[in-house]
Amino acid sequence: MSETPVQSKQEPNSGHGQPLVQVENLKKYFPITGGVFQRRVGDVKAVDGVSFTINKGESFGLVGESGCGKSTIGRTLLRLNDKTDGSVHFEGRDLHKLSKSELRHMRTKMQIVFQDPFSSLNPRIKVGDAIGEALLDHGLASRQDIKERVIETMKICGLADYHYDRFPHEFSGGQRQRIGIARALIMDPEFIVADEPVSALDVSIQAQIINLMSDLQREKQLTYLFISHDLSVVEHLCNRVGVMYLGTMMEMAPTDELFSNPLHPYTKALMSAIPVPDPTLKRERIVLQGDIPSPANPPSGCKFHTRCPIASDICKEQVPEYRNMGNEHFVACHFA
Amino acid sequence: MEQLQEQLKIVKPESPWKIAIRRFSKNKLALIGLFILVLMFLLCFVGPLFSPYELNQTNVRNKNQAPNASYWLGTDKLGRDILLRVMLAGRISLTVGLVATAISVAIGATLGAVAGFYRKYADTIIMRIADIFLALPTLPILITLGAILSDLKVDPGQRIYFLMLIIGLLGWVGLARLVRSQILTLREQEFMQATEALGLRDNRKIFRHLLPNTVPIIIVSATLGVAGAILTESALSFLGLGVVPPTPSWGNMITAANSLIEFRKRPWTWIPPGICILVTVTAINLIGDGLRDALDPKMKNR
Amino acid sequence: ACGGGEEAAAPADNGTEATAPADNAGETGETGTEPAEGGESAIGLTEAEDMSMNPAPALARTDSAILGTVAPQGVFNPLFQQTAYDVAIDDTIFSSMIKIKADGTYENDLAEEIEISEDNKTYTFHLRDAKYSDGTPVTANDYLFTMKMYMDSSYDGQSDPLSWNVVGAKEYNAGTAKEISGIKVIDDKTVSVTVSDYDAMTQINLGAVAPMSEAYYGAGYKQGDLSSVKQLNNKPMGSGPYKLTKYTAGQEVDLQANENYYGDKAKIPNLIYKVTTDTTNMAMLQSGETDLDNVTVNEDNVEELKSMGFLDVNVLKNNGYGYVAMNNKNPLFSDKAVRQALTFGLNRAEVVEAAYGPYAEVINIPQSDVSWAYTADGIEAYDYDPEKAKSMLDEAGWTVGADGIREKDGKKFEINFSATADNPVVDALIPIMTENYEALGIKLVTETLDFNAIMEKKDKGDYDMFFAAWGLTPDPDTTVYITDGAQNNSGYSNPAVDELYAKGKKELDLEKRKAIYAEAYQTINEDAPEILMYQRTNMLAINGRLDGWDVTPYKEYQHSLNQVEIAQ
Amino acid sequence: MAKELVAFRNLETHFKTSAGTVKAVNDVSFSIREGETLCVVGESGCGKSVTAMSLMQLIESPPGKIVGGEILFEGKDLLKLSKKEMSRLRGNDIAMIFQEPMSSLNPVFTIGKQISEPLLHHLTMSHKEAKARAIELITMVGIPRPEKIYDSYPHELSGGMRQRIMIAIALSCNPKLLIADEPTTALDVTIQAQILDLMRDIKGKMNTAIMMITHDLGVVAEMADFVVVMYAGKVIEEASVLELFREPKHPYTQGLLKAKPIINQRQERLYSIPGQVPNPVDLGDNCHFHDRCEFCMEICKVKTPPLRAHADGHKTACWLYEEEGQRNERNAGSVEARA
Amino acid sequence: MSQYIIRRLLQMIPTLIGISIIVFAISQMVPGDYITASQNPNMSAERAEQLRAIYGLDKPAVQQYFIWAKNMLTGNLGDSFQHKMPVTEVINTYVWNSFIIAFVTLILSWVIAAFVGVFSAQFQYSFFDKVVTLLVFLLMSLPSFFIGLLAIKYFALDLKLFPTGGMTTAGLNASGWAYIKDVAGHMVLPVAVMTTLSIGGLTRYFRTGMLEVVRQDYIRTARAKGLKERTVIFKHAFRNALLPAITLLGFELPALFGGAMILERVFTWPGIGQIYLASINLRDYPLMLGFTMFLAVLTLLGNLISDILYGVADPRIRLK
Ligand SMILES: Nc1ncnc2c1ncn2[C@@H]1O[C@H](COP(=O)(O)OP(=O)(O)OP(=O)(O)O)[C@@H](O)[C@H]1O
Ligand SMILES: Nc1ncnc2c1ncn2[C@@H]1O[C@H](COP(=O)(O)OP(=O)(O)OP(=O)(O)O)[C@@H](O)[C@H]1O
Ligand SMILES: [Mg+2]
Ligand SMILES: [Mg+2]
Repeated sequence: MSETPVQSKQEPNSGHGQPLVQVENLKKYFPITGGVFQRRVGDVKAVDGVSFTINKGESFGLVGESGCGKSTIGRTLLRLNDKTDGSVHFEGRDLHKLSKSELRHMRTKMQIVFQDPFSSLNPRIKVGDAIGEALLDHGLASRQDIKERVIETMKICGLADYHYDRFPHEFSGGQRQRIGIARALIMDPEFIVADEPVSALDVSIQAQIINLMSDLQREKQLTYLFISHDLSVVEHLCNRVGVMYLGTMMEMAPTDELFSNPLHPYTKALMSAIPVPDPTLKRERIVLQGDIPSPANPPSGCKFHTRCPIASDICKEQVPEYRNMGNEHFVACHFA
Repeated sequence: MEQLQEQLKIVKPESPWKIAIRRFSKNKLALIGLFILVLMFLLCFVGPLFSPYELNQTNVRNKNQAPNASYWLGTDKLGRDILLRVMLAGRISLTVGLVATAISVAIGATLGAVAGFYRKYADTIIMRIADIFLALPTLPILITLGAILSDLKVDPGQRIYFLMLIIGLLGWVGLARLVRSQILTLREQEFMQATEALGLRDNRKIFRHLLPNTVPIIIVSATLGVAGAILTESALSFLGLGVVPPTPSWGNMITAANSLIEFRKRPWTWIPPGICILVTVTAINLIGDGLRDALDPKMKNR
Repeated sequence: ACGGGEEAAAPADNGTEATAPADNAGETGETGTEPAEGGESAIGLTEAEDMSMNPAPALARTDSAILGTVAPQGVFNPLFQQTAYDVAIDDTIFSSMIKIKADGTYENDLAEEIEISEDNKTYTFHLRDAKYSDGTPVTANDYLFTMKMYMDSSYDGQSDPLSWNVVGAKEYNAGTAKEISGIKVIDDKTVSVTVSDYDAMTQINLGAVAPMSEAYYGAGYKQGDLSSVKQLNNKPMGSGPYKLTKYTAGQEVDLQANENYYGDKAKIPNLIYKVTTDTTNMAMLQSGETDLDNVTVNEDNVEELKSMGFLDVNVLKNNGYGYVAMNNKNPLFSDKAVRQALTFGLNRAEVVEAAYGPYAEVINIPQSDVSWAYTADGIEAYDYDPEKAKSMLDEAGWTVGADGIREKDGKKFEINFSATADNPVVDALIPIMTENYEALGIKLVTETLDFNAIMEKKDKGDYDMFFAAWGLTPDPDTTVYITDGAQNNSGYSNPAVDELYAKGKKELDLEKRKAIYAEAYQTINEDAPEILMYQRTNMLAINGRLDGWDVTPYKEYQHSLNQVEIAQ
Repeated sequence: MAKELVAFRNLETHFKTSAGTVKAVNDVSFSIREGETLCVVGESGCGKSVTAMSLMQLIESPPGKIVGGEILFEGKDLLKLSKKEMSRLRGNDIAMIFQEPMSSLNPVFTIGKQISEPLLHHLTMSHKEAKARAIELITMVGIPRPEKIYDSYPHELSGGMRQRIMIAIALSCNPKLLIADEPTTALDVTIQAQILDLMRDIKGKMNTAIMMITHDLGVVAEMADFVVVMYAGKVIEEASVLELFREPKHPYTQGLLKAKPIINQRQERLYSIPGQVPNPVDLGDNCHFHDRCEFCMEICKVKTPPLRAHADGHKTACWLYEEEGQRNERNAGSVEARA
Repeated sequence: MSQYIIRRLLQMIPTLIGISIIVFAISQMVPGDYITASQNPNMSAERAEQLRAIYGLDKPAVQQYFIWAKNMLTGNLGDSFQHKMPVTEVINTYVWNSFIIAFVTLILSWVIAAFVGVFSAQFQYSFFDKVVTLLVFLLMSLPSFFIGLLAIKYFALDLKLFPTGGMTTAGLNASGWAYIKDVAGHMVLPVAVMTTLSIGGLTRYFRTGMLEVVRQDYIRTARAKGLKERTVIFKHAFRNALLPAITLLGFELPALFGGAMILERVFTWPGIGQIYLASINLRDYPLMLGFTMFLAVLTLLGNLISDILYGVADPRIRLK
């Protein structure tokens, strides 16, 4: 607990519009069990005290190392997992305190596109049904309308109507991802957690989907939590970006600000690692040294210090403050 | 675009039922199974109308005749026509087998699914009830039930409904545990998180998403259940729960041949009901397999 | 011994001369004073015809015999024995004061002499010089000890010792007395028992007691606690022709000839009771795994056994009868004419034929036709006569209604009939009865139930008809037909019958008793309180290599085991 | 010039579905040389994975079936090998990283067990050696706390971690050919860079050939020596990576390159190719891209363009370059020739 | 996990109390009691009352229940009415005979069913599969005693390969190895029949499980690793296919000790099944109730074990 960064105190209050989602000091620990009797021997601190706000109509990008807790944030934020601590407010209401039926109702307003398209589809349900069933279940449309809307949404997402009666395993990886996107979009939600929605898609479809997402955002004031590895896509789509490392937020800033002026050494490393589609160009990369630490036993002080090229003694001991550097640019680094 | 339009016309989306039916009807074995079952029903429900004999007609002088021109399948030790009895027995046995199995499958699958899905209290309660069901001594309960039905003067003809219920109630525990265990695995999968994210009703989660994934095991359990129910019926009839002796059932007819001598000397008394059960069970299994394949997205064009 | 036909030819004293059972059988046909209806040869002994077919395993047993039995419960103690299978074994291990004779009467065994006082209330037993299998003598004191165990408050065996009316028994039972005042040990070999009231059964009750060694059984016995005695149940010690050497529950009981037996020493040194079941007992006889077994009687089984060639097949009348009880207290059956009509209207012969073929007979009085109390005089045979039945019903006011079912005072003639399902008769009875009564215009609603469930319905009086069977004791005394008798299942009540039974019980003279019971049977036959169905048979199949048996319906095979020898 | 390691010759893999036959791979030919990295790009659903799976002979059958062509590996036709011979190659000489990391790991075995399996089986290591090597492999793909991970179950790992486990398994036996089906899509850029480095490293050390399927043109640019572009079951263009990025010929390839968002070059709207991929059932005899192509000609609607070679082994299947292609082919004399 | 086990064990207490009450209530409702069931034609009404008093059957039901329950807590299940000895002793005498064949049957049937099921699934719709399927159904279509009889007829009577019944050869005073051999010989037929009967259902379960599993992606992965087909099937696929069957394993624990009523009779096997049946028919309450409770405890334990096994076999399930 003592390791919790002080960032939680400071509520970044950025941008325009009303806050739609407010995440405060969110924590999610997974128990590690061991021994014959599977006793709890520790916790994976997948998310360890993260706070941020997403305003209505904004798209918030979340980038970071694989395994740093992005998907877990996405899930916990939608209460698909139970949280360990902290709170999530959606439209001002604490999601984790809603009753089952209130939550169910709330779900029509917030959707998620899962990272793994295949396992998030029931192998025995035809994709057309899978896309349309939530409408049916919430009584949002008649059976006939649903079919039309499903086909319409499928087309928007780059699927064809003849895909309606197919089962998930009959699709290629990218096609499945599109099914997941269609399933979320058809609900006409206010907020979407998109967990790497385009990483499995070819660039053309990717462009199509991203265009679609930004069109929807413009037209319907949609709000996104956009989780991705692909910084170029994040740059294109998001208004603000948060950079995570080992369960905590390291840096958060409006997109342009972040990309033009990355402050955290980890962000800088990330930026430099982006492959550029030009085989003639060979760039200098910041190579991160050392092993990635375990989220079960994160390093003291700044969690990044074990791999940081500019780390010094203070980093090992003190948790850096999560500071606003102006321009809504927050960073947790002693040297920023 | 034009071409797309054209495609639209050609490829009209089929209703899922139609697909299942079409796939089912493509499955030759399943069709054969269905055909046999229909045939069995016809034989049992229509066949007796053409028989020159009557159910209660005993004729001790004609007892134990081997199959011959007037008794195609021979006679039993009271001189009754075995063909007629087999057909009449089928009415009881087919109904009992199917209805009782349907009951236990319905209860078992539902309770198993509910327990596995909700876990916690629902699981504890349902599984403890299941434990109690397993732990209770069946025989004394059945004896008591038989006595109660008798005391209530329930028409023996109607006890068959209780019988189906009882056999159904006796058989749900195994399936419930099987289904529960599968659901426990399934519910941890990501597509269930997806249903949660969509805010689907629990009903739909259980019956549309989880149960269909347990269909194969349900089908096995049902196929095994039918034969079991048919044979159990005869055991229960001893306790005032099943059919009463002049009314035959396949189980009763087989159990009547309970000695090595009967077995060797008069095969015509036990082979026909045995074959009937076998054929029924096989037919149901064929249908079950067909159904499973039809419902299994990965099994196509078989 | 009068009455009993076929068994008359096998008097006890004959047995010692190792008369081949074949002789008995031969006589059955010729001398049968009362050829059982039709006198078919189906009943009786059929000797092995071809001993060359005897299987090797049987031939290999030169000093032992294996007797098939249904699994005994291991209660090898005459006090507590319950199943017939335990009894059979106990009978070879223990000797009583008296033993049964072929005709169902008794003769002395351990008792050399039994003196009965003038008032019939004091019975003095003079014991022989007999020894237990451990070599200790059987004493009068052991008899007393055994009686104490019977009278003990914790005694939960099948006997009803307090009904023997031994003086002082109740006090001992209640714990108010330390001794039974009515039993006096006069000397080592003499003991007298005084009863407060006597009847025909007294001597048998007192005499059937097998003295048990106080030294052995009495070690831990305290008044009011028989548990130490029960612990010896599977380690019996008696004075019979055999002694138990090994008991493996559910599998076998090994016996060895008792060299201390007072009488004719057993000729077969080792006896093994092997557990069999009715599914395989014939197969085991056939393969030579057993030498003797009781096999269910039916045409198939008899034929099968006979065809084996090396078996003596003994079909014996069973001491018992099957009947359909009618609830005499139910208005439906309160009219004697209706009961008679129902008897006339049921084709009992066909039921019996279907169930047993020639191996059972329709009966009309509740007594075995081999009993001395049997009579055929003045007995209505109630041969199947549907027309007569119909007209009797008409007369009784039951007229055929529009739907073909008889009714009276607006009440339909509908009978609920319960039967257990484990009886071959029921299989035949239910369809035939349904058909027969339908023809009479009576609707029969049948159900098969657990035996106890039927008995409970009976106890509550909530029944119309049920099917059951009685076992018969050698003595005709019974409470089945007396008003409110303990075993009166049908609620039948006829003061005349009550009186006759009371008289018969008190009378000690056999001839006089015969007359009394004949009259009782005639009355019952007339009243038709129940539909008597059949007396069936039992079958004992014995490997032909074993000779010397003396078996009758009363004298079971174990009673002559010590005479049996292995033919060379 | 390096030896040819794998050659696809007119491969055809079809799926029978209720709607008809899907020609997922339709007459595909290309080859991979020893030590070369070949990237396959293309529309999602165009048959990239199926091509790779055909090589591994892991097409689910039914409904899939390789109906024609041959796949030569070191000169042997894999399609003619016995099951046993094939399984000796798999995981040993040819390894594959699958696209779906989530479902590709057996849920009931620990990670360690799954990694050490091929080590025990192909390299006949002792259990102890295998464990050490497995932990080494886990570390190598950049996963922290390898000892703990060794004893974890797949569901306890994040998507990226599972993907890396799959990579570790594939690399375990130092294969001659590594097929990587979108190996880094689930990984963040730093790890991706690390993995790409790792693959390059292995390639350098062991002369491993890599067949990499990816959507990320950045990765293609970094990794590939040679690129094959597929569309609707067919190869529509192949060229060396420099050539392809310098002068993409096929309109589809051009579209792809245009659609990629590039960092620090923010656009209002991303370019995307209009229209949709045709229904793979009953593809007609035409250019499958014709209805999305801005240069569509009459001939495109009625005839499938053949794959023609241009200069430097650059090949295209497009009627636009038909004449040029024919000319080149005559000049080069051999279809196989390339830089 | 240890917490889970403790919690489940604690849960067993109310469940067992519940079962004991229900079972006792049933024994009260079952028509007849030991006195009526023993069918003694000479029993007078007075004697019957006397006996009921000795057995405590005359007391009010609630009182009887508490006496019984109290004794049970001290490990005293009472004396069997018919066997005239302590229930525990009766059970101990017979239950091991049942256990030995049940145990051998269990092992055999699971191993065989696993193999047959796997092969059936591997070669779905092949000749082998069809034959197996038909055979399974044939066995299901006949009552068990029938199959027992059949086996006796062909293997014991006609071919004389095995004894017709019993557990030992009569009069054989063997011990040690000879005894074991004798018993083993007698076990062959009953075990074979029981095995044949129980593999039927299991085979179907295994087959279905395998059919489901072999199409999973991770099987493809296993193949891609170049593992032998045997390893792929028996290690990767089988372990997953086994999961549902583990649930069935829990049922086997009470079955191991429960005895087979019908087949023990057919084969004259001195097992507990017959004894239990008789205790029900004779209303020998102490034995009937005692053995029922014994089985109840085993049932609960069995289910607990199967839940634990399931959690162990499928790491995705967390036992809480
Ligand atoms: N089991 C199957 N049954 C029917 N069709 C299939 C099956 N597997 C693949 N397909 C079809 O084959 C075509 C090619 O699929 P493939 O997986 O090779 O695509 P891909 O190029 O790998 O796409 P992605 O980049 O999205 O993974 C697709 O149209 C797909 O729908
Ligand atoms: N069910 C679980 N049980 C135990 N640990 C888990 C579980 N789910 C996730 N974790 C752990 O939590 C951490 C964060 O996982 P998460 O899936 O959120 O990562 P991510 O940032 O989405 O990574 P990726 O980009 O690879 O998808 C990882 O270390 C993972 O091992
Ligand atoms: Mg993730
Ligand atoms: Mg793919």
